[in-house]
Amino acid sequence: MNGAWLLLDLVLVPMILAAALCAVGARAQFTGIVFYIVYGLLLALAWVRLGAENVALAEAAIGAGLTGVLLLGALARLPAAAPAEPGADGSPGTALRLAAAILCAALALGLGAAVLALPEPAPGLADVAAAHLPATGLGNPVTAVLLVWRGYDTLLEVVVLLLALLGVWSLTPDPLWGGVPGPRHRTRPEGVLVFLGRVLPPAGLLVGAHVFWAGADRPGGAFQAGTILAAVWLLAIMAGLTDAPAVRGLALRLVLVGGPAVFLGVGLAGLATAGAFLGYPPDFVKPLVVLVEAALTLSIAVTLGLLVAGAPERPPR
Amino acid sequence: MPWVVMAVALPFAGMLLALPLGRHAHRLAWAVLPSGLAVSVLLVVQVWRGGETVAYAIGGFAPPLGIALRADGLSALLVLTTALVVCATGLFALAEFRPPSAEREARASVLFWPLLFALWGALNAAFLGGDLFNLYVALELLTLAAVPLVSLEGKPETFAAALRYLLFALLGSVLYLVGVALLYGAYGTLDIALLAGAARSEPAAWAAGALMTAGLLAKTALFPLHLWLPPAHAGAPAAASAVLSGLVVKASFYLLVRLWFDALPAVAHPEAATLLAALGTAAILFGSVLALRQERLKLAVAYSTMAQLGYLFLMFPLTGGPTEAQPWSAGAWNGGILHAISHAFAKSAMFLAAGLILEAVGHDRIAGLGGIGRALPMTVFAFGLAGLSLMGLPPSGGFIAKWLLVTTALASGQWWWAVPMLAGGLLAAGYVFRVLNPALAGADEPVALRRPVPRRRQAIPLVLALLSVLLGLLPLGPYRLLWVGRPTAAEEGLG
Amino acid sequence: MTALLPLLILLTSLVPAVVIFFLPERAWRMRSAINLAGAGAKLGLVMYMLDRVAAGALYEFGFPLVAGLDLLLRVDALALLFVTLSAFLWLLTTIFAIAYLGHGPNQSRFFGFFSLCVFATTGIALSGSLITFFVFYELLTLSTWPLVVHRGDAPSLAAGRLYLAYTLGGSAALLLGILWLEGLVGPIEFTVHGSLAGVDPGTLRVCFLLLVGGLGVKAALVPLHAWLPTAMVAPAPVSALLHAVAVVKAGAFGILRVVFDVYGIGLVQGLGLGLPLAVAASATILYGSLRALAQSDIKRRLAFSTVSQVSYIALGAALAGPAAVVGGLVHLVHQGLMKITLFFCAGALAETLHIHRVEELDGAGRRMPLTMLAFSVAALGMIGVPPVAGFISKWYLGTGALQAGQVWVIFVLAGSSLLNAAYFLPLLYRAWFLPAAGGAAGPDRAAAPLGEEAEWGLVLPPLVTAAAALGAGLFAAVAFSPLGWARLIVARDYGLW
Amino acid sequence: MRLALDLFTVLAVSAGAFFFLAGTVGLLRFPDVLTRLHALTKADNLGLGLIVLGLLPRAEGPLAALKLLAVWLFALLAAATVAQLVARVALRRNGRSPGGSAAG
Amino acid sequence: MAEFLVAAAAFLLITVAAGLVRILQGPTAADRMMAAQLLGTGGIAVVLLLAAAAERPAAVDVALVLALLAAFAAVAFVKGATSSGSGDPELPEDDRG
Amino acid sequence: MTDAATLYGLCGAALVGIGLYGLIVQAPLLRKILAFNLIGSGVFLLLGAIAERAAPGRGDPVPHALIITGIVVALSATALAVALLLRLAGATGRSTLSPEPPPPAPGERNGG
Repeated sequence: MNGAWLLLDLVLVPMILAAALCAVGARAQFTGIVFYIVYGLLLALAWVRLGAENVALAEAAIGAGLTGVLLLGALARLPAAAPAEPGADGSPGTALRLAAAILCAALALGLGAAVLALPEPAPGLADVAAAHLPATGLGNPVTAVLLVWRGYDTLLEVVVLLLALLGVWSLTPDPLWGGVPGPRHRTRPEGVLVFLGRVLPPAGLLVGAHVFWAGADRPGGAFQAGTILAAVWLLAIMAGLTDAPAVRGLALRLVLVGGPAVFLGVGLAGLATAGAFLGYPPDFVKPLVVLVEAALTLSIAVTLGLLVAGAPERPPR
Repeated sequence: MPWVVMAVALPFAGMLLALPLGRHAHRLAWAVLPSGLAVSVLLVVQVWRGGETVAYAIGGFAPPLGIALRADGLSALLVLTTALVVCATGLFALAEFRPPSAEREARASVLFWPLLFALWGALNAAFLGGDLFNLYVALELLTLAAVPLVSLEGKPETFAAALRYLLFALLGSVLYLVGVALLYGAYGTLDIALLAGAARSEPAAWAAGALMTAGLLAKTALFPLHLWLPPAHAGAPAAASAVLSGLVVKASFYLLVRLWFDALPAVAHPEAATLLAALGTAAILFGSVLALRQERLKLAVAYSTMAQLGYLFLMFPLTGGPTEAQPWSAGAWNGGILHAISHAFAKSAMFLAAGLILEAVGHDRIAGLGGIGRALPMTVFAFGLAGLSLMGLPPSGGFIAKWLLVTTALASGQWWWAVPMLAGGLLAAGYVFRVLNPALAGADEPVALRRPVPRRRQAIPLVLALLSVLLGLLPLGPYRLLWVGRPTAAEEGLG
Repeated sequence: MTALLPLLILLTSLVPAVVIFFLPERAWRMRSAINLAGAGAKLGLVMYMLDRVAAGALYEFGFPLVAGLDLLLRVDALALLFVTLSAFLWLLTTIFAIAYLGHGPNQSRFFGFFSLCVFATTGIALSGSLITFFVFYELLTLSTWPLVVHRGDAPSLAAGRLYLAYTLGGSAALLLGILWLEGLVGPIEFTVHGSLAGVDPGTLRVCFLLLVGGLGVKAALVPLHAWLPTAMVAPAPVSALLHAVAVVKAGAFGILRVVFDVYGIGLVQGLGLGLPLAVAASATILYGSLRALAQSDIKRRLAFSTVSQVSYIALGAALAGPAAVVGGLVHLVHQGLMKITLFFCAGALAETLHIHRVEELDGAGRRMPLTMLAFSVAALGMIGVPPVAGFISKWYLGTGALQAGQVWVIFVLAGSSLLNAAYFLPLLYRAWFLPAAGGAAGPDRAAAPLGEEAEWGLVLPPLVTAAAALGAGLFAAVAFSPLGWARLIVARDYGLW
Repeated sequence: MRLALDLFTVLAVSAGAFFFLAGTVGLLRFPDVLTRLHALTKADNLGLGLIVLGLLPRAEGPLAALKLLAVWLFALLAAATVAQLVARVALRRNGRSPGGSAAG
Repeated sequence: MAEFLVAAAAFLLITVAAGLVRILQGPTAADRMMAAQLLGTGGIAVVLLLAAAAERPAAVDVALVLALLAAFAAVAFVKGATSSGSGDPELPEDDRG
Repeated sequence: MTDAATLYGLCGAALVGIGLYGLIVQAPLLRKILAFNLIGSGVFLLLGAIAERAAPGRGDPVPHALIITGIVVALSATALAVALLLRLAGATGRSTLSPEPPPPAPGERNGG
């Protein structure tokens, strides 16, 4: 058993490192980004290998999906730069590169040494979590961590997400404020893109719903589901089947703040019902978690989609 | 009522409300600012009355599984400082960030408010958080609220500044996160109090401490990681600069203090503390000289932030030491914190004053500010008062802080730290008076104001500057508050 | 209530300062009234305390800032000596300044800082500990600066820069010295007259150098004096303030406190610090006089004269003999009275006759007899002609030098007096004995009740101070004369006499 | 029965792996973009199909089996459309890289 | 059996690893994109194999998501390759060359 | 299994080094952003390894949750950085930060 797994590890880890090295070192930016997409995929494999399906789902959807699209889209829209010559565009010369390489190697080695020096037996909270899990009524301990025990982290995190969107919007040129993000996509009516845009979103909706629903008891959850929904939404936009919404819309804004607001509201209600902020009354943990997750999924999906779509660049309709 | 929770939840609730409110967002300020201030005051009262750290397990789940919020004297004091500065800045910004017309909403006036509220919430989350990972999220929250503020005016040169800031901040937080991971790997907990009991001097803890420190230094813009700060803080709108320079950089410094004095005092090494202080010294001298050479007011003020942050790091080698050498307790620790607070007031006052000048005159070239003292006497006076604190001259908060730091340095035999501190004061005088000098120039250089500035707005920086001065006259209150829940390492020293 | 008296004295100038800052520019009467009320109230309080302290009372008021840093106000006899001087002169300077500035610009700012300046000076005088002294000392630096640059023209701004560069540098040295000493022995109060026994002598010498060096900037000890003549560009009341009431005096007073109360006279002598200080003071005396001789601008000549005269105070402290100490102390007051007279007169001359240079003085005595009378009395006092006050100071200093066995000091005093005569007598000669160069003055002036004299507000103050200088010399033997008070201090508080 | 199913899995998975190998060889060896595209899409979709087929007997229930099939379907769909679109880009642009960055 | 599946997964990984070389070499952007696509499909297969081997059915969801979004990056690439960045390579006017 | 955890932990450490190198050395901002993501995922891998060490086979759920939070935060930051970069490029034509940036001139304000 161990032998085969070891073989797999010995293939996977060098591949990850090679992809990372190429992503950083490739001469053309495009190549680097393709390597990065592959790297995301390989990481998802690593997460599966490490038995972290929750993470693997997130990595598959975000690392290999959204981030890659974000970077590719950005590259396509950047002005054509001259081929990067070291030193010509402010990149450091050889000596500096060498120094940086030495520094980073030292850092990596030091970090590696620290990893090797981590104590045995390894401390952790797996047992504590397992002991407390039944009280929540949830089956997925990661969801329990995310929404119950460390719900505060997650609350802040969704605010981070919303804030990033506000940041992206803040880059709108003033006359276009309230407008529509991204270009209007055109496609050949009966073309392949339209076909893809017709088929994948319903499937994505299904998968997203599945991942969301499974999240309470098995790997999955609001973030993963939200990401999937965002991805297929973007696909539909890119296929020209729908357009991004204008940033001005009140409904849109309500959807955006809805998730965090419901979460915060439930948290504050916890002060009264459970005696603690972000606490849940004992018999209602699971329904409340599902409620919060549902609101979050929607908000996250819209937020992520708009994040990737970028700042408004068309005047409001 | 758990005021610790409300201090975080209220600003975020404000942020969530502000977005759908759109062009009416500025009206929300009248609700969020006073209630947030009230919550902060109540928190301070609670800590003061109780005389011990207020701990709150979120959701009722105790660490290590859950997350605890903790408010000791230091956090409460910083929360109050934050509330005061944010409220002043918010009032100041009301004139700047309101919709230009009744029907249409404008970008900056819609976004400023949620960003400000989020920044406030993030600061409070950082000051009250008791969990290292949660603090990471709070730091990111802070960054993502601060960066858009830098480029809120949409001037092209601020995009580069904002991006540079973002990259430095992201690098900082990711390095911090590496440390968090290692600490969890080594001790199985992220709670600061639990870590304090568990952490030992061993490789994983060293690596974690070093990486987290490096990351936080990048966020605090300690020399030589300061490159991002001046353009970002100088380019932002005045109200944003005030909060960024006065408060945001303090949050990462605060976490550094928490890390070393609360979580990992056993790991700290005297040489590391010396290194930090040496960098701080370099920042004082280098930043001050650069501030002296700036042609533009806001840049000079921004470089001064870089210099003033340097003082904070002197507290690392100076805390503790033989107690018989100093008749008071934890002088350097209190000095460092008081410096952080008085600088928060002073620097926000300075940026607001600079913003008013820029707004009124239309430029901020120092050489072209002759006679501005006649046109905007209150503003220039506020600038001068705030300068008092930066110079560390009595009777300001900066003086008391510097007095505590220098006395400790001399009493513990580390006199070499005293010299740069005093030199930094002189250099600060140089850059403050470089501005005040032409400002008081006579009538032969009349300044034409592009638009009059109402006294109401001029009063805001003045109040902030007065706060930084009053801190020097009434430091006993903050001083006693600092006592509450003070880490032992603050008295016994690091390492 | 009596414990709050020191605080009350401070408030008599702080409250006017704050109120005046917020007065609109046009509220001329209100401003003047507040100013005069504050000054009058202060003088009244001081008079009351003079009486009480003479009877042995001691007022103290403490205010803890942080552990190890208390703001401590103490009214002892030495403090009262300085406070009385500044309160008295403040009142006169205020009258003079109101008249001098008329309805010029930025008056709220000017009088606000003016009062703040006096507040700081009072604080310096009443300081009961070294760190309190420093706090007020810095406040003085800061509140004086806007006055120096008041005119806002290029020379004023340059003078302001120079002033700050010198004084803030001095403050840094002073602060370092204070903190160093306090790091060794804890907070230093002025009550114990020296508590540094047991500290390593080398450290003590270095700290003494830092302290006196820092204070020497304001006291204009050569070579730290360059700011003072440059600052003459400021308006005349400010010069009066700088030279006679506040700044220079604060430096000199600080040196007295350091020698008497921080180190103690015995320790200063024991460390061998007295002689170098005496030499430095003597050098300043001679150098200042020589430079004064070379100035043709009246105010600059007076400024260098200050450099010279103030060092008498330090000299007295350094010589340590009881008579010399009395001489130094009493000169604090005498020099103030005489020098403020001179500056008032110079200001009045410049304001009404536009006389700035020595050669323009011809015939001024006939055109402005009252002003020139006051000027003459003060100038003769400076030279040391009896019975004006200056003579008393020099007499005691000389006696003290002999007591201390420092015969060379006599030569310094004599040389200085000769030089004083050399640069003052020509002025008097020109004013009284030479005819006016430019013919008669304008008709409007001639018809005025005072002739060509300035208005009352400019004439009365110098007359009063000149009279005071004369009186201080004539009635030196009276208990409440400056001399009597100085002897009280030396005898009662320091047990030297 | 169990042995037979295992054997089936082994055979199918091995066959699938072989097709992947073939696809890779094609990707590396074929001379130009379009032929490489051809080799690739055909081979690896077949490979994935065979692997899914091989894993079907090990699925826990009909729903899990359906999921496996869905995976294959999605992959097929993606491969087909992507091949089509990328081929068009390649045809039109004769090998110039997009995004302004030069190939290399 | 699990060993076989894992070994097969490892073998698959090695084969698709060759795709990395193609991404590096190019020469055209289409080549790189297609190689990434190959890696994607291979990755899905590997995930399925690992899910079966470790008997963690949840991992199949990962494969499902990977497969669902397999075309996502390529569509973005294709979009970016059109002249406006928002067109369709199947529309004649969107040829950037 | 512990060996695997160590292996992936070391891999994470190496990724942090690689990413940091890219962040320092590469001038184009898009590549810096990419490099930042590499560092981030290196840290996540490290956390994953730690989770695996703590509970071999099933994984410690706490680090897993932290990773998910971290991934979302990293994506948020990346999106903001990319948007800033696009705006910078649109306004100035630059897609790098030249070593000595001209100081921003807070001159004429053109209204919020």
